[in-house]
Amino acid sequence: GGTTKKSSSSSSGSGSSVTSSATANPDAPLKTGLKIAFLPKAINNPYETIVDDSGIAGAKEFGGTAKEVGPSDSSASSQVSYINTLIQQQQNAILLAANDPNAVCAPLKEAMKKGIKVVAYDSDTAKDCRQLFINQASSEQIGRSLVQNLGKQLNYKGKIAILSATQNATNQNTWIGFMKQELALPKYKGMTLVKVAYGDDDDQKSFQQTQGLLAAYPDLKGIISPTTVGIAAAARYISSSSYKGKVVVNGLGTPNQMRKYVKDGTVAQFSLWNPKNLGYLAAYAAAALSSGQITGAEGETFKAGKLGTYKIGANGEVILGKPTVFDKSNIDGFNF
Amino acid sequence: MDQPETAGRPVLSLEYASKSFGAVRALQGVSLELFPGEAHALAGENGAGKSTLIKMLAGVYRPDAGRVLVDGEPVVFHGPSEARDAGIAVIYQEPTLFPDLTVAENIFMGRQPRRSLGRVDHKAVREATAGLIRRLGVDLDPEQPARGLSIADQQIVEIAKALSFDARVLIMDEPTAALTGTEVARLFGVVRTLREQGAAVLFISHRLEEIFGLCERVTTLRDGRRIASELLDGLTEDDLVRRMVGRDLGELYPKQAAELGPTALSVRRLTREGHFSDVSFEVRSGEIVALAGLVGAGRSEVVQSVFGVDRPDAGEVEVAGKILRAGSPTAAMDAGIALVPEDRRQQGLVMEMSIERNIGLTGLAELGRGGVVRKVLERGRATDWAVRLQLKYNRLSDSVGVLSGGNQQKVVLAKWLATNPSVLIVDEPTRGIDVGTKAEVHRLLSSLAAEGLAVLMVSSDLPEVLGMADRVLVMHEGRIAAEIPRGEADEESVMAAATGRGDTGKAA
Amino acid sequence: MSPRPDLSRFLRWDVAVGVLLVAVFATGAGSTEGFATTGNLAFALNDIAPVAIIALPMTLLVVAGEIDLSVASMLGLSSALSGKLWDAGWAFETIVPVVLVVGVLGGLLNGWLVTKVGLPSLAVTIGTLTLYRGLASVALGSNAITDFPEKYANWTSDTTTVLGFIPYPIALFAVLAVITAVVLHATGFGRSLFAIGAQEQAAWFAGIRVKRIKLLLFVLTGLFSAFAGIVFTLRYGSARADNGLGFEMLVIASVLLGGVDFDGGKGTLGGAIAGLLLIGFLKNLLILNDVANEIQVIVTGLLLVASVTTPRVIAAVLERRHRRAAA
Amino acid sequence: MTASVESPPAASEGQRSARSLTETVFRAREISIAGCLALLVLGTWLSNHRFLSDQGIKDLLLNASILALLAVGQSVVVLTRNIDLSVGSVVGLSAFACGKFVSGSGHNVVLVLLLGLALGAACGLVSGALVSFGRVPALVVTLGMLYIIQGIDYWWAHGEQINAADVPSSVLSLGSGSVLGIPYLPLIAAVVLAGAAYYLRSYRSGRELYAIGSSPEAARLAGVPIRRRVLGAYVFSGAVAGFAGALWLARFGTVVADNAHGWELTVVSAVVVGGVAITGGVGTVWGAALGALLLTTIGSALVVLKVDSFWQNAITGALLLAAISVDRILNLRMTSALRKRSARHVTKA
Ligand SMILES: Nc1ncnc2c1ncn2[C@@H]1O[C@H](COP(=O)(O)OP(=O)(O)OP(=O)(O)O)[C@@H](O)[C@H]1O
Ligand SMILES: Nc1ncnc2c1ncn2[C@@H]1O[C@H](COP(=O)(O)OP(=O)(O)OP(=O)(O)O)[C@@H](O)[C@H]1O
Ligand SMILES: [Mg+2]
Ligand SMILES: [Mg+2]
Repeated sequence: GGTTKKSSSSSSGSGSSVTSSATANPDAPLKTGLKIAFLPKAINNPYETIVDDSGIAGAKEFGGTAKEVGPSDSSASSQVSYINTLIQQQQNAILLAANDPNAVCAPLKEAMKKGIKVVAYDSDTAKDCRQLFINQASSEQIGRSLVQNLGKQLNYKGKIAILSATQNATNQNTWIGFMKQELALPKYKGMTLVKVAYGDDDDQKSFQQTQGLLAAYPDLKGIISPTTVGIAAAARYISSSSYKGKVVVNGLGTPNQMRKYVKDGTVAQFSLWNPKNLGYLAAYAAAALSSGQITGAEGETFKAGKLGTYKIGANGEVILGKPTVFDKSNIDGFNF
Repeated sequence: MDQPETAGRPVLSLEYASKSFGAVRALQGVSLELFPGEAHALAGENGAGKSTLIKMLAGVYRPDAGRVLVDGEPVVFHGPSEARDAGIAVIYQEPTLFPDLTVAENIFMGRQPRRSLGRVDHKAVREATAGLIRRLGVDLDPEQPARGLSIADQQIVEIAKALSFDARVLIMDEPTAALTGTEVARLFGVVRTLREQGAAVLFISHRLEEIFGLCERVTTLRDGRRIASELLDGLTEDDLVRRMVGRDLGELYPKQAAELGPTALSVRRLTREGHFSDVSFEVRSGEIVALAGLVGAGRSEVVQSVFGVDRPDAGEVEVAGKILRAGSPTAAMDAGIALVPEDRRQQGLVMEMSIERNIGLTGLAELGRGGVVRKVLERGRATDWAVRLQLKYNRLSDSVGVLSGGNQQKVVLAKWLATNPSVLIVDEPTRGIDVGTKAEVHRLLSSLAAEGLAVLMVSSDLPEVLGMADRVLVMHEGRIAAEIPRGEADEESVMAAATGRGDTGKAA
Repeated sequence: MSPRPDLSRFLRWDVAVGVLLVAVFATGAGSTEGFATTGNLAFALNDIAPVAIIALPMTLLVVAGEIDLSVASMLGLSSALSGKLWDAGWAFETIVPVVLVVGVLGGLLNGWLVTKVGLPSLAVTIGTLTLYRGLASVALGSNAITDFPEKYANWTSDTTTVLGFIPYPIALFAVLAVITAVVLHATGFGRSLFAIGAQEQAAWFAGIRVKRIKLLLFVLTGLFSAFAGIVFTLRYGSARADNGLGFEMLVIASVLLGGVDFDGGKGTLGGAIAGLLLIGFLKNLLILNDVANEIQVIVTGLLLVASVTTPRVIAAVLERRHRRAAA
Repeated sequence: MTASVESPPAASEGQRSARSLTETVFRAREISIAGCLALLVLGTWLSNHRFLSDQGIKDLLLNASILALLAVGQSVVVLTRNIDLSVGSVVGLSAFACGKFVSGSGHNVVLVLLLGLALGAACGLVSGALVSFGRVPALVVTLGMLYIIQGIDYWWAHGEQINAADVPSSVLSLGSGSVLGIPYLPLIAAVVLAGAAYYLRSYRSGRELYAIGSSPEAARLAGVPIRRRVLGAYVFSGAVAGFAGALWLARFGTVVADNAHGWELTVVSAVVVGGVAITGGVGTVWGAALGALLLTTIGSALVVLKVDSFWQNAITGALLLAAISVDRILNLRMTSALRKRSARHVTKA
């Protein structure tokens, strides 16, 4: 059934009962032959592909078998069909990037009842529908740091806009929430957020949204695009338009996409965590759960191969680390 | 145009041709020879196989057995274009035009005169069309889209198309079915000149006087077999009918005198912008009123507005003392009106539906309880009328599309008679119906009238009008030009009014 | 539907698709463990419930020669609206009728533009596809309403079922399907739909209220789409403006796969349902066997193409053989 | 009727008046749609003059050109009473293929365009063959092709992405460059458009496409090579779509699997808004292109007008409906006027 505020409390009890029933044994060895499955937002989303591939590689390290399955449209309903089949296949762990935090809840709880471990990554589900959420970086940190960086670039003056993905993308909306909080601080009184535009993570739509923004707000000084598709499109439009050099673009992007625009000076800096590490960490977290090293309770720690040891924070959140800021100086050091 | 000197050798001939459609053997071992400079008639009842035969000559169908010869050489046509290239022009029974294209384009599609770089010469197309139309003595705008042309106008476009080929062989499948005397005369004039220039003509019609008027030779088909092929002089109409039907025929227009009841249908000041204006008349039960006039006079438009498929701009229709809601066929049907429309393929029938369902379509309410259609009732209704109208069909569950033209017309009649109406409007009721059945239909109409049915009959077939009507209303340019009682109705008086020369029935 | 010549009587799409469905089921049960389990069947069925519900009126519409592409957007609108109202503290018992009324209004708009203004339904409903989806995001913006009470949500869950594997929405669908089938194939109303689809003018001349009937069909489609929206919302416990994005293609695909002819006048409801189930179960089977999604997409496409070409090809072959026999 | 023969001048005079009217009716479709466009642009410009700054105009044209191309291709198919739903997928596939082809390598532009063209033509050939020779409903087949081509595209790309950095600047400059201030893309689109329009108007085969759409049966009897023509139409639409895919790459540089995903409906609506009858036989590619321009302009205008993001879809839909309704109503008026005129002159003495 659907999740209700009432039931969420009750079933989070049941959820935690799943975890607390088994007590954590930190020294338990990682089981081999674990079957784990990555369920991305959509299989043809380049970013997710990077994440999942490194996760699958990670699983090999500890002798598990990992696979990536998923829909080609980033819709919650099609993710649900996949979760159900993964349950039928009795996987040891399901790792997913939720298209809708709640739509996927019912089947995920079903999975946990059947002893399947559930780890969310990249985009979280409702808290009681998974044991762990591997967060690329604390949402608050992402949101605020993006505003801080742009603020410095504009020395805290001028109109800015946000170019987001889809209107309903959970992580996007969380980040945007924190951005607004940061902008509320007195030191940003010189900066005004004039619009949040949505490019639907569609390259061509984001491209046109950028055009529109600049036509609508000729005195726009900066654009924050917390999505790899959006920032690339925005940078590309500006690089080939008369606005080049007049408008600052910042946000989350992959070095390979942005290299050209950093080199030609359209973009001074942007940030991102290393998606490869995200997938890798998620794989190990899932393994640790399945092997009983951890239960998902706050304070537990586990070792994630070459990345070292991680500690589970509040609400079963594991944070990958600080995002890297890329610019002319360091961008050639990265390839993803 | 090249014409063979040896008038002895047939230009086009068919040898022992057979054609079946599934279980239906449409033609069996039929032979036919067309000589240059000769007009050859093809006679036969509905479904005898005439259209099938010409479709084989036209390359639409390929014979299952037998062969087609051009100038004595056997040929195989892979489609109409090849027959056309062999100099064979065909007017099909059913006008098939491009509704969205202009009359001119309809006539020259695929054969437009061209300028440099193979570009179409639109001006030349227009002028050539204007020429053809003038030759036929009708007044159509070459640039007018074909959509909305009346059946007759469409037929004229088809004729113009066929003439534009300057063909050696001209084949015409009931070209006159929808035409009035004037146009027919014009057409025959043109055909005769072609014939004198050495073209061979194959002509199909159910109007015997036309056959005798135009042709030298006649081939008669019955049930897909050739009965006879002979010269026409020395042949009487009765001989020909006997060959076609295989028996003697009663009198052609069996008009029973019926005593007239109260007014069943009265139309007052009915007007539809651009089609007809200020049309008023009454039809009493037991009476047969004919609506005559030239093609395009607006007759069909009038009856369509009466029945409510078109919404009139002004005026009212009253049935049995009740004013009808305008523009609602349902209301008209409830009031007991039935309309047998002029265009059976667009308006009369759902082509890919079965015969029984087409006949059932007008009675879906009666055909069962609680909206659920009882198949037995439906079939009963269909069988009943199929018999009464001597429908020639294979299975009642066949789609009407496979019936011959005339038999399709019978299905339309059946469909409407089955509603046993109190006012029956028929638009060209016997279009494409063979003599035998025509007599049947007339007998039926007059007997129904005798039982108190009010009949309004639009017809371009003057003998029919004169033979059947108690009263003749003549339309001219969308107005009723004259009302002529049976006694005074004759060729001259009607034509005079129709062409706008006479102002009353007393003219002529 | 119109009768066909003897030979191809047995080569109708709907029959072919039905056979294929059985085949898929057999192979699934045989080869893949976990396929024939009640649990799997239950959610496989539940997955197609919204599409199935919309497919019913859509079949009637397509038979009558029209089409409605706005159904998925109407689903989204209804979902967003129920969320909005629920959030505003309305009682669910009042939300449902209100949302259904909105569905009716949406259908009315489509129908009015098609019958009164006389626009092609394809064009109109592409327009309303955008409009209704837009209104959905106006209603709910980027929010997602999720706190629907269990007692309603359970109604759509995979676990509350009839006979152990038929979720309530599907049970309801089955009932509606039977009714629709009777209406389409046994009643005069059904007859007139085929007539309209095949030869609109002739239907009008036969006293069939063409426009009124079409209007009614559009309204029905709107209504059912709105209802599907409610089912969707409850099943996924999440009301969002983008729910059911792109479903219209799925509905059309299933209906067409079942052999309902877009040119109107042909088709059977059985065929449409067979097509629907085929797509649903095949997808489920392929996922269970870890067949990549891209392949699933390709298979769907091949199915569509095959479903129309194979019968024609066979018919043509038989036809040729028959002609040789005749000659 | 007969009277007119005695006085032919009267007839020809009547013809001329009716003809001019006919032409107006046929042109009306384009006129009304152009009117809507003008209104929209003017309104937006009044509220924000930058909308028509040369950058603004440039963007409008650039945005429209790819959709316009697809609309031209599509309308040629629709004219024959068929439809091609696979165009969106074809664009996606061709864009990705061209991306793979050029990325890293220094292939020259012409080769890329040819590749796209060929790939699209191939796809069109398959759909066309199925529709024309298999005699199966176009809607089903092309919907099937939509899925098949899309599947192949996804399967090939599988989350891979072509980045602007990998695309040679010669290709990219085709997308961003311009001559005399006019960008290449609109120019290319205009050339294709003009060519198609002229062909449809002035060549037998072009007119035959109209004939087929207007009445397949009549076309058959008139000896029109229906199958070949329909096949041709599909190949053309496919080729144009593939070509558009190549241009897509040039324009956007970044290419993922699902470019132009779901565009088939946008293209169809552009065509229909442009006054091409979905039932075939009526309309011009000019109209279709105008339709495309209108659609994309609505999109840009709404952002420029600072319309709330959540309202944009709703308003777009409403405007779309308004546009086709206006066109329809205007058209009805004209036609009935013509009817009355012609009927009168037909029965004129
Ligand atoms: N396409 C077809 N499929 C099946 N049967 C057909 C088909 N065309 C014609 N027939 C059958 O062949 C027979 C001859 O039809 P045809 O049209 O040649 O008759 P006809 O002589 O032209 O009659 P009419 O004078 O009414 O036009 C009829 O029984 C008809 O039902
Ligand atoms: N559906 C239609 N739409 C527009 N104009 C029509 C339509 N039907 C007929 N017309 C035109 O209206 C005039 C009257 O046509 P109508 O068919 O009523 O003439 P008619 O007297 O019935 O002659 P016939 O029926 O023998 O052709 C003609 O000029 C015809 O071209
Ligand atoms: Mg015939
Ligand atoms: Mg008439």
